[in-house]
Amino acid sequence: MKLRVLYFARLREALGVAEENLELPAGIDTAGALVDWLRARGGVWAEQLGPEKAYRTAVNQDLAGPQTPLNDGDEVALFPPVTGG
Amino acid sequence: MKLRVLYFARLREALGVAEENLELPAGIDTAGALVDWLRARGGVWAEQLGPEKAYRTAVNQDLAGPQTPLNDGDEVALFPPVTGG
Amino acid sequence: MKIAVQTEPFDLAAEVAALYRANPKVGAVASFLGITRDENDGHAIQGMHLEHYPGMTERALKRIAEEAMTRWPLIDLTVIHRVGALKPTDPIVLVAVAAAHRGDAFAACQFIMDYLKTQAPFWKKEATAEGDRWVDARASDDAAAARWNVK
Amino acid sequence: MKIAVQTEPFDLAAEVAALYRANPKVGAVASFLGITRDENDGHAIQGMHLEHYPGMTERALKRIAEEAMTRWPLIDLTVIHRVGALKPTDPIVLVAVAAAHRGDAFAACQFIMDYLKTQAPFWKKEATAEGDRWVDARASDDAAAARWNVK
Repeated sequence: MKLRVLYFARLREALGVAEENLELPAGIDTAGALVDWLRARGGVWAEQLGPEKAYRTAVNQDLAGPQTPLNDGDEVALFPPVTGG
Repeated sequence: MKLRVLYFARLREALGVAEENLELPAGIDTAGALVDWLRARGGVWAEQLGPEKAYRTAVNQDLAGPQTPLNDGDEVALFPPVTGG
Repeated sequence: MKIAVQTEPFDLAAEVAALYRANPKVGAVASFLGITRDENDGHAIQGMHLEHYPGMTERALKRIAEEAMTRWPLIDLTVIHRVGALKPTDPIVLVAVAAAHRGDAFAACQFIMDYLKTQAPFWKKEATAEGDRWVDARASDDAAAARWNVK
Repeated sequence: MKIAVQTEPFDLAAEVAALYRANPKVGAVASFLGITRDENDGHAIQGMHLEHYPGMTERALKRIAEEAMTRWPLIDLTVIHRVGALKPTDPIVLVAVAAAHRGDAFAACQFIMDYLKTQAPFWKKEATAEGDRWVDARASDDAAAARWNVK
């Protein structure tokens, strides 16, 4: 499954990447599984996506939870809690 | 005791008077007693200040209740419930 | 704190700007604009005359505004109420409240409107096709004011 | 219904007038202006950069606005959020809600702000004398949004 993944704000800066195109192995088919897979990259990924870190996910520009399913071609975003207004 | 009494809005129109200077007999020394005294004039006064009619009183430009004391020289106002905003 | 009762229109942008332009501690301005409608209780309204009690109006508005300043950590506020002849779409009242944070600004703005509606001596007389009529006070306004539990 | 995300300033008076001038059923406009402060959590703020997620921001704001239109009998509303570089006293966000009666306008305006604060993908980065820092989300904003019980 191919995904476009976007990173924003503090997370973009800490991970050093704004956007990447991923080809996921079979079985990584929810937002939560994607985050686990990214965390397994280790280093800043393990640190920034660790259980004590607050982050949010969106799938196709809607806020998502760990159970939100992923489909080929989806746009997924990872970002810190929002602070607009 | 001398008082200046003002009437506003629907009450002013119904009573046909905007303002009057009164010389009250002894014993008429609260806002409630004043209203009773005015009501005793009969006619539109009895009608407009009757128990089923909603009206408000102010003494020296502060909202008042029946027990609010009156003093010589006070400015008293009678008016319908307010409808600004 | 600015309190005004006037026949002239007011300038919303200028009034709101006056609350925050000169004070960089302001993070939130909540404001309310009351506007003359063209109908009320099913009657078509051609225009309106707003009567008031000169002297007491300013006094009542000042008292309401000061009570709001006591209840919430506000930075500044403005209340302007028009009187005289108004037609549909004419603004009647502006309440604008500046604070560091939005919760205080919103609460104080609503509080001031609820109290103004029940405590400030203004009376509306509407012009309809069937003639002029005094607007009746609404029980919902008393209820709105009652929830703030003043006095 | 107008939703905009832009770098340019907006015109408060024109935006509010657009909500009521053409519609004499509007009796109330509640509005909120969020403004850049010169301090936050004890830090002096020289300026701010507002990052957003293009596409999702408009989508999230539209969703919040439509939810408000469903919950209250509103006539019209406008949400404008600025992004990019801002300095103290610069307006950040405008939410203005027009309704026949004030209770609906106030409630919807607060609802939209509370949801925008927790659901719309904007992030503030403040410039301070000690360097730039990302603003942390506030627990009080989550609590404010939670009271509306969405989803």
